[in-house]
Amino acid sequence: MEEIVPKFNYIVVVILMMTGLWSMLAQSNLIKKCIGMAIFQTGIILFFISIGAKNNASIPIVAKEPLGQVLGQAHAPEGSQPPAKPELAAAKAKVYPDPPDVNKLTNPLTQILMLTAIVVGVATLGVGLALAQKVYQQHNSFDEDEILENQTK
Amino acid sequence: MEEPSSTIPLWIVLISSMAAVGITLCGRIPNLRESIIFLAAGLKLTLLLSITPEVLGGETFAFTAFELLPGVGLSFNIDAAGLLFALVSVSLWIPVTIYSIGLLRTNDDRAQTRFYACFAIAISSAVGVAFSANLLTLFIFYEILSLSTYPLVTHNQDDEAVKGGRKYLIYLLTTSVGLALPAMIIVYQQTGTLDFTGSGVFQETSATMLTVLLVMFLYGFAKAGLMPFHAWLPGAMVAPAPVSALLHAVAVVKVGVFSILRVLTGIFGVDRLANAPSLTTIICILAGITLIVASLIALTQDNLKARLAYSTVGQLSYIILGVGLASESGAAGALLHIPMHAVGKITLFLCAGAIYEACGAKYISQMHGIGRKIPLTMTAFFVGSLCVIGLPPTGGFVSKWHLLNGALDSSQQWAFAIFLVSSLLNAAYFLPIVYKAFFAPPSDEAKFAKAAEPSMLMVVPILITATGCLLIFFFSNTLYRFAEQFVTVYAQSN
Amino acid sequence: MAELPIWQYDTLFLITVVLFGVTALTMQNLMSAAIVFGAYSFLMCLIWTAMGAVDVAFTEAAVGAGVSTVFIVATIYNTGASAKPRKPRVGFKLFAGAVAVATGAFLLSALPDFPAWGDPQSPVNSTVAPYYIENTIRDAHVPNIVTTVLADYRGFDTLLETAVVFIACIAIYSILRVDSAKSTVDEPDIIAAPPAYDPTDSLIIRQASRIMVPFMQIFALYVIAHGHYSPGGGFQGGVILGASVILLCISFDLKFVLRQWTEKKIMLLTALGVLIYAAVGVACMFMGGDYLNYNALDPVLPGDMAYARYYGILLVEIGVGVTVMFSMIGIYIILASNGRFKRGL
Amino acid sequence: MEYIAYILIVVGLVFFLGTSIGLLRFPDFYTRMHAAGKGDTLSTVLILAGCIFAVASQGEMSWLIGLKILLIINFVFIGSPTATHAMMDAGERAGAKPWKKKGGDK
Amino acid sequence: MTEHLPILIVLAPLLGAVFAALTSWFWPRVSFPIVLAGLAISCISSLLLVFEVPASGVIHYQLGGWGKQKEYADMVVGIQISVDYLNGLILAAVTTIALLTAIYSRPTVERELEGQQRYFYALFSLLVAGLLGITITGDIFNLYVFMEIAALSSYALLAYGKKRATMASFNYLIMGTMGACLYLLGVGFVFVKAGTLNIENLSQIIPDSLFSSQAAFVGFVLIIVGAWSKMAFFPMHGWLTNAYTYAPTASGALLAPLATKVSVYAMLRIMITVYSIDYIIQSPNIQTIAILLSTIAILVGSFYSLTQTNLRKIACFFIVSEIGYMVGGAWLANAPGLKGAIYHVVADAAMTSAIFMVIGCIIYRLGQADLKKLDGLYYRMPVTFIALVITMAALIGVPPTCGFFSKFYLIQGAAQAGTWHFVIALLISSLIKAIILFRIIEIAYNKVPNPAKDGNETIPREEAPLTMLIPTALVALGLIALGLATDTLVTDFIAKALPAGLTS
Repeated sequence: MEEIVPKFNYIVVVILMMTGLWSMLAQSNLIKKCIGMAIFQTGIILFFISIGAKNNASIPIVAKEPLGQVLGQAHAPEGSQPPAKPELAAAKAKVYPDPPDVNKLTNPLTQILMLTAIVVGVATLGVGLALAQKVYQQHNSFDEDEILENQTK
Repeated sequence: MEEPSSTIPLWIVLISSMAAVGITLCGRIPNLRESIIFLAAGLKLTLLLSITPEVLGGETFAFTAFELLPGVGLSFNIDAAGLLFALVSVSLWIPVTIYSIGLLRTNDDRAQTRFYACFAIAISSAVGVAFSANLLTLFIFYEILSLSTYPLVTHNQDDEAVKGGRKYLIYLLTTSVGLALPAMIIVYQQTGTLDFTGSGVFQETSATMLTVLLVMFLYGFAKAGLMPFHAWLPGAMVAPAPVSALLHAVAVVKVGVFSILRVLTGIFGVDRLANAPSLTTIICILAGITLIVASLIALTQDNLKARLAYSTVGQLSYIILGVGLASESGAAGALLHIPMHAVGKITLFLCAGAIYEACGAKYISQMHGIGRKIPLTMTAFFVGSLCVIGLPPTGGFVSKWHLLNGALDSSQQWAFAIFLVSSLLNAAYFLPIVYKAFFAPPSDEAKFAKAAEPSMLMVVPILITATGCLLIFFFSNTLYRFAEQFVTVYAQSN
Repeated sequence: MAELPIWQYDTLFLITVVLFGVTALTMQNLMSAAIVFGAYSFLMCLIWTAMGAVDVAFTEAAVGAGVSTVFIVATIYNTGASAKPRKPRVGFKLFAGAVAVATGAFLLSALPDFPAWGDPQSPVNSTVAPYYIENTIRDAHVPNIVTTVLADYRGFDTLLETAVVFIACIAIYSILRVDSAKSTVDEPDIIAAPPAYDPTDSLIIRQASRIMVPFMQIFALYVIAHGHYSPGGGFQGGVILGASVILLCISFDLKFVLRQWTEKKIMLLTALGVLIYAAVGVACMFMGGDYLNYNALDPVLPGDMAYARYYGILLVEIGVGVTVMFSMIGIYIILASNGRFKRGL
Repeated sequence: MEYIAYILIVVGLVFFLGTSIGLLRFPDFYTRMHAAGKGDTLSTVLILAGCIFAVASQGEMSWLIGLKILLIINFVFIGSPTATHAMMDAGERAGAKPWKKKGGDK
Repeated sequence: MTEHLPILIVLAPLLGAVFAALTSWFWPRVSFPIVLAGLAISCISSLLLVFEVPASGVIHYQLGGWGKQKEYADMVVGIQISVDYLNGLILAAVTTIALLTAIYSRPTVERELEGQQRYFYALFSLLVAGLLGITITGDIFNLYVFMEIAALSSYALLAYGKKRATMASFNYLIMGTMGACLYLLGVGFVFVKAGTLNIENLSQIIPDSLFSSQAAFVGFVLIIVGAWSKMAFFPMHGWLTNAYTYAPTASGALLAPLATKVSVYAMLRIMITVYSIDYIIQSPNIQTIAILLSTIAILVGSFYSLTQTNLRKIACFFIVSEIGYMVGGAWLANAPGLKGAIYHVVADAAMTSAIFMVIGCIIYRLGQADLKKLDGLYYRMPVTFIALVITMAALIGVPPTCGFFSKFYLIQGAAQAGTWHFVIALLISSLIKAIILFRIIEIAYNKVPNPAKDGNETIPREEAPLTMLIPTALVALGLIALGLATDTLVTDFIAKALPAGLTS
């Protein structure tokens, strides 16, 4: 139990993914296959999000509003070359004395990855549905076995 | 290679390939096409002869085109044995060409251009095998030869030809890819080199591994027709006469034998063979069995070309057996037997073709009394059979003499016995044909009524080769100098 | 914003979500399966919000629960099939189940090796991530770290992601689009697949959507523009914009929308968004920076170097928004009209 | 302020409970949709209103949040009844028979 | 501009596709040249890079300028793409073949996809971009995105085909998505323990600390299995044959050579660079399983190819067996085996491309590619026939074609590792291919069509148009050229691509 409870999320993730995997393999209905695919993907996303989560941390948005302080900054003169890194860092340090506390904000990286993964997922789902629809136009069925029969005969 | 690298070998090999290109280009104009062949052949021959003295003087021409694998390149090296083999194949190329011109033009065969082109490629790959300085190069040319001769075998393109061709390719490719290639790779993996050296390449390879490799090589080069991988030879005789002459007398089978000879002397090394009786006995047993069995089968054949084919199978084993004896004169005899048998057997095949052309007789039982109709051909046939049997005054006598010596030197009387027995068998399956041809009453008059010598283009080459059989007997010393040059390795090994 | 204690409350959600997933997969009627799947996605959003991943939740709410459900429904609407398996094929299902279980067991074998849920010191949270958290503000003046990482640090991923949406759109187009003129596939009569309800003649719904659509679109623009400071950005905004048009398609008629948004316009704009994004990167390249290095744009953009990144991010977000919006519309229209761009759901 | 918020939210929850019960217990399609449509909308609106008061006391930006929530209320107020209407209409076309006392529930 | 070459490789096809998609609406005629230009640019830049690598070592390119951060333990916070010996070679191969295929495919597309070819070349170019991205990227998540780009466009490209293509493409979508998901999950498992996604960082972190970690192991297995199902490795090979057989010629000619090979590369990258070879040697079980599976794959592919008469299906089964070659060679985990595997990735890309191009030419002229209906092919289309023979010879492994040398290295590696069943499988497969070659020759060369029984001049020569014929001939000759260039390739590139411990 000490092993299970703090890692409950992983177990759920595995269950979800395996449900999706099973459905992708075993379901004979194309739409069901697609839904299973989506569930598999959401499982993976949940996995990533939960490894990025932190106890007692807030959403990854820096509370402090930088705009007000920086508007007074001199705009870069026209055509000025980008200053070298060190002085830039110095300038930054002047504007923002204290970086936010890492442990108080959840991990943004995993969220980015999963944003990408979600969009990729919906793209794949769309293409899958389109293919399924075309298959239906040809064989007038979503059922794999029936379609195979149609093809062989 | 510390010898001065010269590009002569490359040119010698490439000439006939270029000829092939030329042939295909001007296929429309037959005369130009065939004159190209003769030009190439002559050029090649002169080049070979021009380097002969140096080679006999003990110097070798080495040339490496480029590296194929680390440490192994596409490299040539001309030594006595290679040169001899090259000389034989090129010099026989000319009469065969004349003959085939006669044959193909008389019955106006189709796809002559392809025929000549493949012929040229086959010759150049045979020469490539002769000059190979390492196993990889040899293997490459070996495969090219197999592929380039396939169109020749299936030249007629009827079902029979296709069947024969299928047998031909399956046997050759299966064995070479299935046995020779892995054997070669194992050698490379064990020793890191594939070059032919007089002393062999193996340092610390286990005896069993050596035995396995030996067997793989012996059967891998199935062109040598070692039983039970001989069946392609009778199968491939559906080809037109000049092709079977080339295949069964010169290029293909001799390439197989030559490869085995190279592997045994170059990869295994003569001293290893001499000191490892187990290996030599394996070779001798396999070769001996093939020798006897093939001769016996030949006795039972009624189809002339089939009989010739089986006799070839037997004769090839002479050579392998000779090398297997691992004695100086045995090797000399083996090497000498290549040209001797080549000349004799090519005569016989050309005759067979001529006979068929003259009076449509395929089977020996039909050939009673045709000698009176086509005396020249049958005389040539007689001479050729003498040469193959090994009776003076023909070249075959010389080589067999050396082989017998070799058997005695390595004190293997049973090999001696085998040689004698099989020679008797040869006599038994050749001489009756001649006898019946001249003295038996014709089998059916009507058929032979209008039988006459075929066109001069076919008779002349036959006569050339027949006289060749006699000449090499009288000039055998010249040939023996090649053998001497070749067997020096034995001399320094023992 | 309040602190989010993690697993005590989420356990319940997690169990429920599994139940929803299984239900969606075992339902016979495809339409209801699709709806349950939508509900499943919404629960997912809740869980992710609770885990502090608001942007992901936002996207999932818009994409997973919204658009993809609509896609599934549109497909089913055009085909009107139910998942009645003709052969039970039990053996194969058991085999697949065995495979799945084995895989699951294999996955769980790594369980002891995982960090505890929500451990701030786990390698994931302590290796690269701190850099983003500590330097976003300095590098780009953007408080929403997710936006910065999305469009700047890992901007290339986002470019490709936009490309993926674009590809999906043109892929579906080339799979399904048929010119009714020279169509080889005979048009499956949508009447036969009975629309339980044709909304186009209901005044109420038309008026309601008339009122709602502008709000939705303003909100979407706000999401895109304000993505630097609050959850949201190009994707979410784009999807909502797309959804608003899809709502019009449903409540009015496909023709009504197609009068405004012709096939040509939609497909062109889809490509245009990707082009905007890529062009920003190329501009960076020509101004002497690496690809997508917005610092190089400093001379032409107001503000200091960091503001160059700030505006660069804004530009690419706009590109993303355009592509996503029109891809969603395009995909929906193609799916709903059986690839004919004429009539449909 | 907080108290108003709490009261509103609790009332909303009560309505929610009613909605769920109605959804389960009512005899036929129309009555169920009726419960869902009305109760759901009202309870959501109430809860959101409660949220406005809850955030009202937080910082200077709270009016902005309140405004956003008002927008949401607006959406719910328009959207939810419309959806209910659409469903009922569809049900009617699909031929769902309304419940009669003698007919017993279908 | 030369410092931007790495990104140009990917960007040129991507932008080309976008512009093609734009122009296809108001100026369709230019969309193909645009795509062609994009491919040409990426081809040129990849070739330039390949020859730059030996001079300047590994070339890194930081996207967005986000490179290593000193104060964060040299972690790369951005995405970086890099070109080294391993992928430089494959980049060159992929771009070249893609360019040739694009030129080649024009007539077939115009004939087969009458009226529906609006986005074909956009998708074509996007697919190439995805494959190149997989090859060039230095970030395992970015690799996933590229994988999906390639996958999505290939689904569409395959679905262009006739009736059965759609279902085949759908199955491919399910299998491919499963593979991609497994890969992504594996990335997650690695990410949990390593905390970074950059291959360069991972290659330091994993050997240092994670050799004993179970999570890392599971991640490794997942990634490998994902790559396997993408490359149609033995148990997951079902989708490939139908998908490629019923696809339009152009799609087949592009996908068959490149898609599988690139996922083989992904596997190699994970095996060699991210996890080191020692890791594989330390986990012998999976190694044995992998080699066993590849043996089965080779046998299965070869034997099934015997049962088919449709040339494209035969070629598809060849792919299955060739995949077995590569995976097996890679998992031998010794120098010759890996050399063979990497060399074979290039060689097999060329071989498969050649055979599919040849089949495309045949289909273009004869309308079908049924083995039994090829009578007198030699007399109708001699060049095509000779190209076919050369290709088959390469597949068999006849020297001096490239197939011979890859087989040479693979067998050598297997002999060194003592896995003789792999050797035997290799030999059997090449023999089976030889048999098929004989069948082709006998039918296409020896069955003289009737009008030609007397002299072959009467048979009409009807080769495919030159735009198809020339690329085909080029690739076929390239097979021999590759074979002759083996030594250079191996010593100058492949040997250096191997991890330091193995350069024996």
